[in-house]
Amino acid sequence: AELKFKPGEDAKFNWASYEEFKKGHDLKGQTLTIFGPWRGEDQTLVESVLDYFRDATGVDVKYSSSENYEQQIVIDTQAGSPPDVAVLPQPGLIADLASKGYLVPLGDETQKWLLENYAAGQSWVDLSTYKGKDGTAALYAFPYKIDVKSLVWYVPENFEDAGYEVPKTMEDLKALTEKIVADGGTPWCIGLGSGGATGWPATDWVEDMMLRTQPADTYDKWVTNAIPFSDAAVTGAIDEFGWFAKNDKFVAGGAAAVSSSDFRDSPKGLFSSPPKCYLHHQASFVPSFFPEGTVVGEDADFFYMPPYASKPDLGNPVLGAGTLAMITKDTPASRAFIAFLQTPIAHEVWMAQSSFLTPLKTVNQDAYANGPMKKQGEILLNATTFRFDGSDLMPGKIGAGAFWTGMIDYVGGKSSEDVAGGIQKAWDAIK
Amino acid sequence: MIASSRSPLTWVVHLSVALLVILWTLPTAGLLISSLRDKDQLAVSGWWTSLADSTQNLVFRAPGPDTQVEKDGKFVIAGNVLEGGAGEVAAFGSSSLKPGDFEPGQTADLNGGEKLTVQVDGSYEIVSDTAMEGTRGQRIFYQATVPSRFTFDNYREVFAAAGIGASFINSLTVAIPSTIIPILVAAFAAYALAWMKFPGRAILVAVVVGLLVVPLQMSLIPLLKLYNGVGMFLGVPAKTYVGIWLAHMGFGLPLAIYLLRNYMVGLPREIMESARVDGASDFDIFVKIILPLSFPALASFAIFQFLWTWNDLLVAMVFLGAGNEELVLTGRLVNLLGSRGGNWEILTASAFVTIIVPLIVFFSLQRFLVRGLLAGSVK
Amino acid sequence: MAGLQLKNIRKSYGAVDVIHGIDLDIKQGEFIVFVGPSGCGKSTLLRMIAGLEEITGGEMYIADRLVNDVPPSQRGIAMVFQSYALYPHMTVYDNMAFGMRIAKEGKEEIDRRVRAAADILQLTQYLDRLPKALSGGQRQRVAIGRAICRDPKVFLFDEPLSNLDAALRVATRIEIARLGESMPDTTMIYVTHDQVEAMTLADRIVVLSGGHIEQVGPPLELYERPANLFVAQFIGSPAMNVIPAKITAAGPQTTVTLTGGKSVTLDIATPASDNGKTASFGIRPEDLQIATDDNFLFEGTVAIVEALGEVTLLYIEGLVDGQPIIAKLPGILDIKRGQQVRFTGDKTKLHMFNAEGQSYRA
Amino acid sequence: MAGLQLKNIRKSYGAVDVIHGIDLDIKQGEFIVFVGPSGCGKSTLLRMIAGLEEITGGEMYIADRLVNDVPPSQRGIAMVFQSYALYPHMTVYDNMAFGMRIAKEGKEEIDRRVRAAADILQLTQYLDRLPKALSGGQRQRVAIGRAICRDPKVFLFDEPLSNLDAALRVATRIEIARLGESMPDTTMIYVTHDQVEAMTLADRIVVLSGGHIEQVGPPLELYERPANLFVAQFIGSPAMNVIPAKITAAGPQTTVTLTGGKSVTLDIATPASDNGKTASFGIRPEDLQIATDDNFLFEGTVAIVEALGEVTLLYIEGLVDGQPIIAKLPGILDIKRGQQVRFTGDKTKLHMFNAEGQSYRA
Amino acid sequence: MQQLFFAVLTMIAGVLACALYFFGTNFILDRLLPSKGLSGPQASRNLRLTNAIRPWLFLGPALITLTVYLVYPVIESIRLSFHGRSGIEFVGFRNFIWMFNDGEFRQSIFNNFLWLLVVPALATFFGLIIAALTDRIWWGNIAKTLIFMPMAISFVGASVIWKFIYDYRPEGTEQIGILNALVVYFGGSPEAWVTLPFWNNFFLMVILIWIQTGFAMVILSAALRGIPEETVEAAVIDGANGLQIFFKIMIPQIWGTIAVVWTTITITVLKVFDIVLAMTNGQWQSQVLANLMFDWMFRGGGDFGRGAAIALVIMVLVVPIMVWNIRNANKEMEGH
Ligand SMILES: Nc1ncnc2c1ncn2[C@@H]1O[C@H](COP(=O)(O)OP(=O)(O)OP(=O)(O)O)[C@@H](O)[C@H]1O
Ligand SMILES: Nc1ncnc2c1ncn2[C@@H]1O[C@H](COP(=O)(O)OP(=O)(O)OP(=O)(O)O)[C@@H](O)[C@H]1O
Ligand SMILES: [Mg+2]
Ligand SMILES: [Mg+2]
Repeated sequence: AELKFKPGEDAKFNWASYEEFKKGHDLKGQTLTIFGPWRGEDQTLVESVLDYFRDATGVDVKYSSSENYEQQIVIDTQAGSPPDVAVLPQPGLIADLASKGYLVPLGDETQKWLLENYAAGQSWVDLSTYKGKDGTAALYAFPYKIDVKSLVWYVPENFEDAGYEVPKTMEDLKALTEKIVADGGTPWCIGLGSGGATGWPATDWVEDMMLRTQPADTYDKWVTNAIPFSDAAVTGAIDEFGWFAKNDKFVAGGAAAVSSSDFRDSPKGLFSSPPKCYLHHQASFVPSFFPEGTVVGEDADFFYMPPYASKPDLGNPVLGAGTLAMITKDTPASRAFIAFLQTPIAHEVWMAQSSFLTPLKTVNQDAYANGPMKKQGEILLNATTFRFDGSDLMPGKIGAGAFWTGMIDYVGGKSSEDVAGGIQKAWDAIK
Repeated sequence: MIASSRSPLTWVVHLSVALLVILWTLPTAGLLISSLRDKDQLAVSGWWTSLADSTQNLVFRAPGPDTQVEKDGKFVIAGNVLEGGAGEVAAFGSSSLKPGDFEPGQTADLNGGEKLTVQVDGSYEIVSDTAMEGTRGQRIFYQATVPSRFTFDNYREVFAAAGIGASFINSLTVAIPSTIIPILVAAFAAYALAWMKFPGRAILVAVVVGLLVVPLQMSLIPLLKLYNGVGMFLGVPAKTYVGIWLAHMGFGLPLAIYLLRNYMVGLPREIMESARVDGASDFDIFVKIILPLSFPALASFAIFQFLWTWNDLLVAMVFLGAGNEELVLTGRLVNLLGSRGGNWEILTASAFVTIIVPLIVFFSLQRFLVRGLLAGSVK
Repeated sequence: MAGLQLKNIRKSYGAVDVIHGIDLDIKQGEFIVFVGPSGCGKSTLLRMIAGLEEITGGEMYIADRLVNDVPPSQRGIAMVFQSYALYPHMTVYDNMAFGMRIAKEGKEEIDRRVRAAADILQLTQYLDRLPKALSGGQRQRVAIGRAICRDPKVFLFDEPLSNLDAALRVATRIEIARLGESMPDTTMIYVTHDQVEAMTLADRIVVLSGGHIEQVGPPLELYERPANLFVAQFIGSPAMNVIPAKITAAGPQTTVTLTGGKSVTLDIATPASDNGKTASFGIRPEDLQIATDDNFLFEGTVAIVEALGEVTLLYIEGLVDGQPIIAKLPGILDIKRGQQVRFTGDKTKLHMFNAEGQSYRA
Repeated sequence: MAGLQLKNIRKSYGAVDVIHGIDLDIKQGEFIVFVGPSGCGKSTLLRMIAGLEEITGGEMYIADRLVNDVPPSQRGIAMVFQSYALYPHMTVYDNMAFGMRIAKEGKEEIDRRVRAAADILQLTQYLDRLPKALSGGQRQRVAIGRAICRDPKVFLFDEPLSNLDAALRVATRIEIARLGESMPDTTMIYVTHDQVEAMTLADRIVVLSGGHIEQVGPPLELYERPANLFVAQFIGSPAMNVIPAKITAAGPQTTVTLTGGKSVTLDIATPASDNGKTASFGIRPEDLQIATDDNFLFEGTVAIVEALGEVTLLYIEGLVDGQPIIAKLPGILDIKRGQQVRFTGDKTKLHMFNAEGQSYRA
Repeated sequence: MQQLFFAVLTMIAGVLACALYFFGTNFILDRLLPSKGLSGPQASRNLRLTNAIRPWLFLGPALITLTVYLVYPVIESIRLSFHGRSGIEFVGFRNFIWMFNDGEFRQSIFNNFLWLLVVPALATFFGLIIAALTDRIWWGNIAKTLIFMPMAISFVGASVIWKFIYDYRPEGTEQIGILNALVVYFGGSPEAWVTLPFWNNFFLMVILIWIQTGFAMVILSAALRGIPEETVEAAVIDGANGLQIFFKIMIPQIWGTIAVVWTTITITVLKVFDIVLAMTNGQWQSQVLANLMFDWMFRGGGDFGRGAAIALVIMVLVVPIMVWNIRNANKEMEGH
């Protein structure tokens, strides 16, 4: 296929890394099957990256995705016909695959590379290290393509019209929330609906609140259930979320609308006339659900979900998510692919086209497609604490089940204690 | 039939059928209309509102200052908020706080000192004494009565998707044999279960009914394992069309045998005996008598099985794979929705794209659903 | 010889015996009719001959070949079913050609035979129609034509006319009679419970009852000399009148006393041992005449008069309990309900049965 | 008066006229039989009386009330269908009680009437059975019982016996005749194409053909003085023999020349204007006798002999093209196929029809 | 183009192979054990043999396929249900003990019974009504086609349709879900229908009823047409009105077909999970067994033991239907 950017042409790309990789890998005639979560536009983008791999190695790469990729990967690995490389966004699922012995360790080389080349390298290594079948931990996954979740979206012109300022602290944010209400507006659009996955946007809120009210290691204990879900630290964070979401005046449509509005529709409230809301908490991918023609940075913008001024020791924590690549079949081609992901070009090609963040320090930050992207990249690089989405780290039954359901119940009126207790019970049941 | 057919009762019948039909088609009608709407409209207003003129609160972004022209010493940006579409502006405003403060024809003062006027027909003028600066154009909020507007964009997008043609053929390659082969196999089995004498017949019938309930998901892993084993043993890929045909056949057989057997049991025995006297073997009887006479049952099962295989995604993904070459139509369309499954407008359009073939099948097979095939055979 | 021999043929469904051992010898070319009341096993017997039911016991020979285990298609038979059993999806032509096509006959041969059969049955103009476009009588003719085409050694009919209306029934009956004559080498076996059909068609009638043969013989023999009460009442319509009687003088001539009290002397011999025993006295409705003198057999009140134009049926009550005596008198009579009438009968046409129902005449 | 008046009743299905304007006056308590060939509109007419078909034109009165738009259940009628139309899922009792239950009759009243009807029809012991456990005759009796329970003013029967076998048909016919007598105030309308039923049951027969009435009258009148060729051939079985003839001498006595060449003089008056015209000469099979002298009507070859015991049917060919002349002679005759026979006939029983088929006698 | 060619070729090959099997085996059987032309005991022995073998030739492919694709997985499920999450370690009845103590399972059982009570009944009921009514009107066929249409819509499409119907927007804003729009139009306040515990079950059932009514209608309409017209007319003369005729005369006569439709829909209900998955994923107390099983099987790597245990419960629920069908089959076969 035609390469998206001609090698050597645009100076913002690190072509040297590409040429070097090309020299080291000649795997003509081999095939590589990759199974990943990217579909639609994302699929076109990932293919454009894969073209460089094809071009460099001569490997026949087959990328596929599926709506039910979660079940598909379970079925495929269990039945003994996994793809060569799997890319998944859920560490919980990866842990499960690793523990069943379906993944191939990436080796110390890679671990060292991550430590050296990724910003906050250790946290990435920790994220990618799982227990294998024999119980020994090893690096099984390679983080690639990161989303920042601690973002609050707004329409600058609406702020201008009403004379609001971007808050710098959580206290400011709460004050702004109340001020908007006092002005007769509605501050927030929150939508938890996502079909079968309804509830997940709330988990991001809770995680962000956890990082802003508790130290990072409490967060880590929480996601591993070293402290119970019903711990006061957790219910506190939940109630912080509740402060925003359970107040009829604070949310467009009232609290009842929260769990039933679709997360894809709720940002549209920012843009309506008159605006249904002024603020929306969502990850970096959300612009795909903005009305057509919305220019991020101008028509809409975001700010970092601010920390509490009252808790300065917690610094600027950042919540993120991302996809991790794993070798499910140990072939030269799949090894080469992991090596390819270590080249800056594998990141830059995607960065230059669309929403793609990377903690890789060696990439040229100018390669980001636009200003807001670069700004997000900076949030990522400036994070004092980076934590991966907690619900993705929890076992699937919790992080993609009880936690979701619990948050729905919480928004529906249950107390945080009841909800957290229930989730903890579910967790106990799967131990 | 009944002498009182003129009575008001027939009106009750007409009305209640009409009511039921409306109830049943209304959801689909909504989908059809939605699929013809603009994607941003989809999530903000009900589909029924698009049928009539509607009053909407809209935002228009005027072009940036780079388009201003100097006229009579004033800098002017002019245009039409309705962008050539029909409609009438009822009110307008310049601030998100007060989107409808001004009547058409009035003039609003903007923050930068410019003056904004919007006319009923949508034409606007931003006039400034000094040259305007910045990169972004002014937002004009307006309330307009716009007539219904439809677009084929959603369909265009679906049809333009890469590989959609190949997926279409893939789907057919999966669905047609997956419909025909089980019918053949099930018809033979149903005939044996209905008309041939052998021990254990009743038990087998019951087992078939019992197997109707086996959840498909249970079978996926054991079967894929088996496929991989067989594939390895024979040195062929595990995921092939033959594999998915057999899988669809396996999952469809219980219903096929149940329906067909129930039908065949009701065929007149004399016809088969007559054929036997005429020298026909079981095979002849089956092919020349039973099959043609079972058309209604075969056709109804064919419709059901075709619908199921055509609309299936899970089985195709597992037994055929999700790669570009072997992706079926449903898979392709679902992938169009993007990683996070937004784009309802594509869903709406693709729902109607996928429905076309099943409806053709339904219509072409419907004529076999007629009753009275046995007319004239006995008495 | 292409006849049929049935030797002690039996049939049971599970524990239920339906046919109790039938011995029958049918000559080639004979037209045999099975009659008997509903459920007596006629169809079952016919279907055993056709090979559609397994034979539980005994031996069956067709053209001297043991056929117990031979499949239907190889027995050289053709069968016409009570319900026609046409192939509804095939044209008349294809219906008739089906058997030959299965047998892989040549195209021309098939065409020749179908057209010949269609000709005989006047079906030529309907050859391209589907069965549903035919009237009942035409359908039955197609069923017969299909059988003819097989050119069978033995032709089996199971109540072929019972679904037709009266007029068609007569017409088709005549056609079948003609058919029997036009194929002198073909054995015909015909099941019916209509005794008119039996009488008009049969060379020999086999009267069945409860899985047994009651009597075998040419129609008129059965009519004139029924072997027992069952046959006597089954053959002839309306049925023979039977009056309980007592033998008052046995011997070469017998005198009996009827329930009514009258005594009759008949030219029928009875063994002396039966003297004083009960017996049944029988006389056919058509053998009764109105007595003009005192020499009458019995007397009764007319309950119903049915004037059919050519004949009149009188139902006389008050003689035998529950059941009227029926008289069939020619022409149109001027007799009214409630009238008293006296009857006499042709002495040579009287019947006598012993207590077991066996005829004294046979 | 609870009779029926039909005034110019018409029926069309779309463009097809099925009933062309029927005028009929039926007295209360009469037993009327509609006969006619298949498709002539008997059922349609009956169903219009029942209210199951809309009346396209004309007026219908039941008990002097215009009923054109009265629903079936309020016309005071009951109907027995050809196919019984029993409710297969209900017991005999429930079948009979259904109508009364719908009408919300009291439990005891229902029970009384069902048991009374069952009694009349000897169904008492079957009351708890489902229809499928009954024989054909019993089913038909249930259908009749169901009608009786409705205690109708008008009783409608649509070929109630045509699905029964011969023996049952006779027995049930007699039962219906009894029924008619036991309900003298109830009008009976009975459809059949079996002329024996028509003859035996009817007070008056209505002969229909192609949606018209051909003749109305008591059975024997139709038999003896058919108004036209159609009625002549329809009433009587086998049908009247009709021989084309030519009137050679018209007048109070008429001489005709038969196709065979023979001339006959009949006691029938013909207008002089018809002299020389073609006509049809008719004689019933049962009115033919074998001529012992030279004074015969015609002569022919015996094609088929059907000996029924009581009578013998001779099919004589060679006289009229295509169709045999049938003679019905009493008793058993010693006549063989191929034999030449001569026939004569009772002069008083001869019929003559003009070129349009109208009888000269009427 | 090439793919099209390949597709057509494989299709023909597949169908031919299947036809060839039936033809070939029968041909070979007749060749190996000829009965034509032969006579005497040899022929009859051959005949008996072929008659004993032939049913199995006819049944063969079906039996093999059923065994491989359904029976074998069932056995595997039974094995798995006694094993741990990855199907390796034996755990005895622990999965079942867990299951019956699990609140969600009990919730699912309860919901499933609701579904089993409501969906087959209503789908059959509407199917019946529509089948009966459309027979009387000239545009009946059009009506039937429209009502059948939901069956042809892919599940993805169906779930969008119903999301649009149940969509909830806060009070005061414009409703884009037609249900809430109607409620608001008549002065009520909008509800988030699928989130109302207990009642949401019924809103989900409506979807399945909407789909399955077409199935019931097609099959019942054929059965209704088979009712002898005379019994209806007899009832008219007996004075029954339309409703009485329908309920007392027509329905009892097609009871057998109603039972078949009911059975099929009941089994569909037992297996239904995609509606629940797409609309609520079992949240707001709307979980059903099939979705619960799916959840345990695949969510987050899957627990095959528990998934299989739940699957077994689903299969056990069908046993009464099986028994009923055995009885029916036996009854029918008495006539054959
Ligand atoms: N499959 C069967 N199982 C048990 N009994 C049977 C079976 N088939 C027939 N019978 C019984 O065998 C007897 C004879 O039946 P068959 O059909 O031969 O009677 P038929 O003389 O032909 O009567 P019809 O005149 O009514 O046709 C009947 O009593 C019937 O109940
Ligand atoms: N629904 C209909 N549409 C058109 N023609 C019809 C319809 N029903 C009956 N006919 C025609 O009306 C005529 C009279 O039919 P009808 O059933 O009354 O005949 P019938 O005298 O009862 O005949 P049979 O003795 O066969 O019962 C027939 O020619 C028939 O084809
Ligand atoms: Mg029989
Ligand atoms: Mg009729």
